[in-house]
Amino acid sequence: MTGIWYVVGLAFAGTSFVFLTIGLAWLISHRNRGDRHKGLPYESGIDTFGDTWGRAAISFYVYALLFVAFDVEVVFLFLWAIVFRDLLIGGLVSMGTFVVVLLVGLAYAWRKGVLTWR
Amino acid sequence: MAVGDRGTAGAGRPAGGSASRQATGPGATGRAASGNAPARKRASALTARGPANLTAPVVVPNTLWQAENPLAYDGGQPADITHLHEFGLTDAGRVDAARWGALQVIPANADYILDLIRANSLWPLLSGLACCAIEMMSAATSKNDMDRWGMFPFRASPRQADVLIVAGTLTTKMAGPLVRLWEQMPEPKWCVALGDCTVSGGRYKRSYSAVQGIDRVMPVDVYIPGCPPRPEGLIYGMLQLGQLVKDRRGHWSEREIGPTVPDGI
Amino acid sequence: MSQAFRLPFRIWASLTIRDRLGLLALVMIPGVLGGAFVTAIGIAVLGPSVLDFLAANLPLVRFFVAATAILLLTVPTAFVLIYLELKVIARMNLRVGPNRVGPLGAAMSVIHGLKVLSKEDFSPSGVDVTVFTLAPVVTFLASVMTLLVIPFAPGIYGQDFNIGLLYFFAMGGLTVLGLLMAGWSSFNKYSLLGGLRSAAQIVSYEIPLTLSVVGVIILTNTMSLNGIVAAQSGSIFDWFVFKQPLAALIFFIAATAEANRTPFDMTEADSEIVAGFATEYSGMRFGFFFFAEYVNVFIVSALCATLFFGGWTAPFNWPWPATLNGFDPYSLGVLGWTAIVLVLIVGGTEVLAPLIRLAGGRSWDMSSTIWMAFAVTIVIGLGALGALGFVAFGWLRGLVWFMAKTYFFVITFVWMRATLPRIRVDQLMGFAWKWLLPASLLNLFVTATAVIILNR
Amino acid sequence: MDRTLKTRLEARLGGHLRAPVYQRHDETEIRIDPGSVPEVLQTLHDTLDLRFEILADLAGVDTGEVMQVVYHLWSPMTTDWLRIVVDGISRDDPRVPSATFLWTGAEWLEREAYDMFGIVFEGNRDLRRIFMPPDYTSFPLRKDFLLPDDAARSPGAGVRHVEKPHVTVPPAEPATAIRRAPVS
Amino acid sequence: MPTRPSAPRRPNARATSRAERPAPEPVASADDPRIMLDRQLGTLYEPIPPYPTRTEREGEFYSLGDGEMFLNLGPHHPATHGVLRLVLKLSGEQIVDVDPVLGYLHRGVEKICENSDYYHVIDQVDPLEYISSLFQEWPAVLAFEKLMDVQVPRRAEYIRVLSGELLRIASHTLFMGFLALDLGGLTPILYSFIERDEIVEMLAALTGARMLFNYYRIGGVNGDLNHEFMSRLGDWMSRAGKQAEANTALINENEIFVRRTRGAGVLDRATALRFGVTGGNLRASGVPFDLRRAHPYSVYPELEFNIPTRDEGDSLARYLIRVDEIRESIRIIDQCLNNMPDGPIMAKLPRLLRPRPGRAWGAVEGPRGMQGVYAISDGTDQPFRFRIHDPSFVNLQTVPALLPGNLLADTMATVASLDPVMGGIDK
Repeated sequence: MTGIWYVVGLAFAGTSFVFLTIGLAWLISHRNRGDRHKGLPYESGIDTFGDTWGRAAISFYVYALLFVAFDVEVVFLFLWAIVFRDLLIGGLVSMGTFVVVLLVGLAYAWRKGVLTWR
Repeated sequence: MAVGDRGTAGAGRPAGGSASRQATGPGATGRAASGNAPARKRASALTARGPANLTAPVVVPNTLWQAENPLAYDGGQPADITHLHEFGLTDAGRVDAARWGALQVIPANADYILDLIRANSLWPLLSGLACCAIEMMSAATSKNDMDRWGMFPFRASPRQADVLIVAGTLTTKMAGPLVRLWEQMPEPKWCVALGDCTVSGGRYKRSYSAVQGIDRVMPVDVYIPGCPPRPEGLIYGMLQLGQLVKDRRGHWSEREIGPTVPDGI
Repeated sequence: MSQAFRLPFRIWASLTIRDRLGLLALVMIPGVLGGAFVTAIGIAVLGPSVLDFLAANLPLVRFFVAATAILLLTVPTAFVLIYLELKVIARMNLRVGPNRVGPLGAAMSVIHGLKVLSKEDFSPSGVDVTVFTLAPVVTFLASVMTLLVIPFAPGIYGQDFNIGLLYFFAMGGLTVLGLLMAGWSSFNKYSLLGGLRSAAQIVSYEIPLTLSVVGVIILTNTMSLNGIVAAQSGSIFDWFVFKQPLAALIFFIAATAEANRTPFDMTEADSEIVAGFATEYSGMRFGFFFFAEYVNVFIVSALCATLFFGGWTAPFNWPWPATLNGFDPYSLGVLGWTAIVLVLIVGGTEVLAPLIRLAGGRSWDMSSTIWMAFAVTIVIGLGALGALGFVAFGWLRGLVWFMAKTYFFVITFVWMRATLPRIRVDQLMGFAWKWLLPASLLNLFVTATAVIILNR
Repeated sequence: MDRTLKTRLEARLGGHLRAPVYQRHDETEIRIDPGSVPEVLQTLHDTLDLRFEILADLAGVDTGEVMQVVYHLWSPMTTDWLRIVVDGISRDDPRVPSATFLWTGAEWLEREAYDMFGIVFEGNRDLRRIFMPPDYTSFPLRKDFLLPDDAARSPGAGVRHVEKPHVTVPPAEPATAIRRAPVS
Repeated sequence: MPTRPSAPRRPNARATSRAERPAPEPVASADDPRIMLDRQLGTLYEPIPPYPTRTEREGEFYSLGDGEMFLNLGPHHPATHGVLRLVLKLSGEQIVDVDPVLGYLHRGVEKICENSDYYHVIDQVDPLEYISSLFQEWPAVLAFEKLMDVQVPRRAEYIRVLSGELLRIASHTLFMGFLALDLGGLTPILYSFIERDEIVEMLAALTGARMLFNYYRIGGVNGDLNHEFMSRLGDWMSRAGKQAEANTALINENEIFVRRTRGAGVLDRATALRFGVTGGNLRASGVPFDLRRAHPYSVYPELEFNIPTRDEGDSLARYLIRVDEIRESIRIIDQCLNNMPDGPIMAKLPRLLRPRPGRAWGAVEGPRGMQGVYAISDGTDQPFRFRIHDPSFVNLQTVPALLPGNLLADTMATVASLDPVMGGIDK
């Protein structure tokens, strides 16, 4: 399995490319001149109130949970699809059951109003 | 330079009737009282004011932005310096020695080339204050298209903008946020004063809440008079700004902090 | 920076320009000489063994070439796309668009990019600097590394994994990580909202995106993109857009959301959250977000073309027999080609110059006439060479068709951006979970049933 | 001008009028005391033959001696504008009952009147400065708030609020010291 | 913003020469301590503004619930028209409460008008309604004419109506563009600006100015119709209707646009009346209140046009009302051109106007609603009190009632559909 080494190598090359460019920009770009206002976070020119790194709303996390469930399913589906020619009707039935179970979960979440953005 | 439809139309009509009227009015005593030094006094509106309270002067604290770094801009100046070009005469704040850090040979030459590039890609900050903002948008739209010179992508965030086009009257309440926006733009940055109100106070010369020319709170590179200037005027001013950038190629350390007007304007 | 760290800078700044140059020369001249000497010795000693080593494992060499090409090609691609977007949107807005810098303003995007390169790269005080700096790297990598598996033409691809499609989605999924890092580390509420939005959106659209291609996998039995393209070779009706129309539609929509393009550009919705996750970014770190966006557009278009529109396969067989009937372009060798080119250029100039003089009359003096003839000759010669190569080399043919299909989709993205408003975030989510997901599952099982019934 | 409106008004709220109903052009003007504002407004709004549903404007006026609050109302039952002048509010402690119980839209108008004149509307639950900064302590539209003749040459021009100190009215010549509006 | 420790006072720049000036200490880099944000002093972690709440409503707004946060939109924000500042209290993306903060464009126009003579006032009120400034001059001249009993010639009235309706079309066209822009559409704003530029250029041929015309006069108008104006107007009128249809078709048929605006920011009839909303926003809620019919003030009784009304009261209705009003305005312009009378354009007036003491209220129907002016004269050449009533000031005040419960993205759809102009709001 040499493919992983290709990936790692390309990742390394890309990272170094980005950092080299940023370094070049650091060489030829301006240094800062200004005062404390420059470091303040931009919020339409007004001081920000409250902790930005506070707690975010729950609705974002619910989608993450749904994503985990269905992405795992997708991984199974990929492998199943490759060998689908070998296991024709049986594969369809078994995968159908698997997906239907997940869809019941989705329908439950839908019914519970999880899919309505809050 | 770019002359608007009626030039400085309606800029504060000096004295005339109002002066004579106020002379008859309490201005007589007002002039007598105007000399004494302002003493800060917080008088709530809800408390009943007797005549004794009324005689005491009510001085409003300066709610404008004040620079932490006195050498940066004119913030927190004593009142005798009212314009930044007076501040620019003093070479305080001119020196830019910290700009290049280690490499002072290479970037000085790099600037010589890069300023050609900067002059051709001036991204304005999408900030409209008042009337002139409409003309600013009109300058970016189909009829007269600023995009031709690469001035188009109006960035909404000051972190990615090059030019701050102050379009419209700057009031004392807005001055703080605007100066903070100017502060938050990364170097190199330029400021264009669009319209009479931002150049000199214009028709609000006599107002109690308008800043009399934005060069009292931030450096200005190009002034565009007119009330409001036509979009062509704005485009001409931006081209003059590009020329100004080219003229200063490689001389960033001498960049004047105060307002600077290119030659030929 | 501490004083001790700043001290050498102070000393350096106190020198005059001449002293600095002298100092630099004092350091550099021996360095250069010594380096050259060592290099010469090294080549003399290690040269043969190095060559043997390279010859021994060609895939390594091939990979290095591919990686370099990919990395170096992303930037021009982004520039071309940016210029395309500037100009096409301007035309759709009844504007002219950039036309001052370069011919038809073609250099505008390059100028913008260089300007961003030369801006001050400022990191605000509140941010988490490490994450703040790593975020654009991750985003850029996520888009660049997917280029590794895209078959541009027969024989022209970075690597051919047997799990290429899975690799593509895995790498593409990294984008959300980068955007989330950017939004979280910026210490800005707009950025935070933008990052969270991008997380929820990309995560939601990942599902229909991946589910829509399962039908294609069932039909081809492979996840290697080359295999998928090969399965579509033949006539235009072998393209999967005709066998899987629903999948193609779902994939296009979900891909638009994956690339954060209008009408799904919730992450940098400038009328709601000022610049989204990139609000606090300036200078080159912002520039890499900029690049990554457009490289993403290119990649998504390329994958649309690859999966559903036959990749580099020609839509129809060449109408006339396209053979050089036995002429092998390699037989001439370098010298032969050079000779031919020189003869053609000189001859073409000689032939064209009098014609241009006749056509132009007095207005052409001799030198400009000759230059004009030379230029025209070059253009004609390049065209002829291109045609020759198109006929002779399969990879060139494939590249041309692939790029044509890809840029068709790029133009489509730009068109959508100029036309459509932005949809609301709850509508976005509802669309993903209530419509696209069931539709993709339906498509999947219909395909499976069809495969069983037709039994092929 | 609508004569019948005059009779209707006098019939409905005769007790509250502190001056005869005054009509000019297409305007009908009544003058009331601050105390009777809620009652009058309620009557005008609810009575079937008046039905002044739309609050056109709410303005403060500083006549130099007293403060006024002026309402302009529109009704489908008449062709006139109705102007209600709430007269005789003391300049030292101006207080008027709020109209927000009837028109929610009066809230900001009253905030503006408070910001410009310092008139306190009792019952307005959001009586803040609306235009000037929160720490501003003066009331620009009062008659003893003088504009400098040239702001550029006045002390502290531009960068801080341009103001002259408040002054008292010398009791000697009240007629000329502050121009008196042609009221009463 | 909270006051910061003031900078050290440098010696007077004029008094001392450059030689004895202290050498400047430039800031070196972003991590310079002078730029570093000291978390103790900064207001960064303060959940609410540092000063004590002044009113009941403010205290109720500046109290954070669980998982809620404040978000500033504006004064510098691409989607708040001008310098409006909306402080949103968000939980996630859902708006809990809104507190609009005004005054970032307060220019003290009323005070300046009270210190300038009657001719100058007309110029001073121009920049308030800076998208359609003629409608800010109109009530002023109406009130002044009432003050000094001037009879305006009919030709002048017709010219006023003609130019006013032209400007109303320009304003409504811009409104469509801005609404589409705030919803994320790039193109409609440019088409709107094409139309607006044509109208404004033709008005510039008439009045001499492109934006702040100073065209109406007490007792008439400044200049008579000229050839360039008429020719431009003819060219434009020949395809105005078609062009308007084309521009609106770009948005009307757009599914995304309709889905985003339908049901967003519903303003029912009772609420609208209680808030004193006027103009198209009120007519979109089902109240046919249009001063051109409700309180006729110019030659409008002689012209025939309809008052379009809708019952939904949401952003889409407010948008469609503007579309219909454009058609009506084109009808009015057509009638004006047909029966434009001949005669003088100005009444005879003295150079120095000293109306006898009195009070007058003039109101016209602007593109955004009722533009009113309350003027008090005391016999001098300057108005004793000059009160400007702006419709967008009243319309904007419905935002705290419309927004809560909606998403952040609905803020733009609602605020833009109310069509505020900050110049008029902040005076």
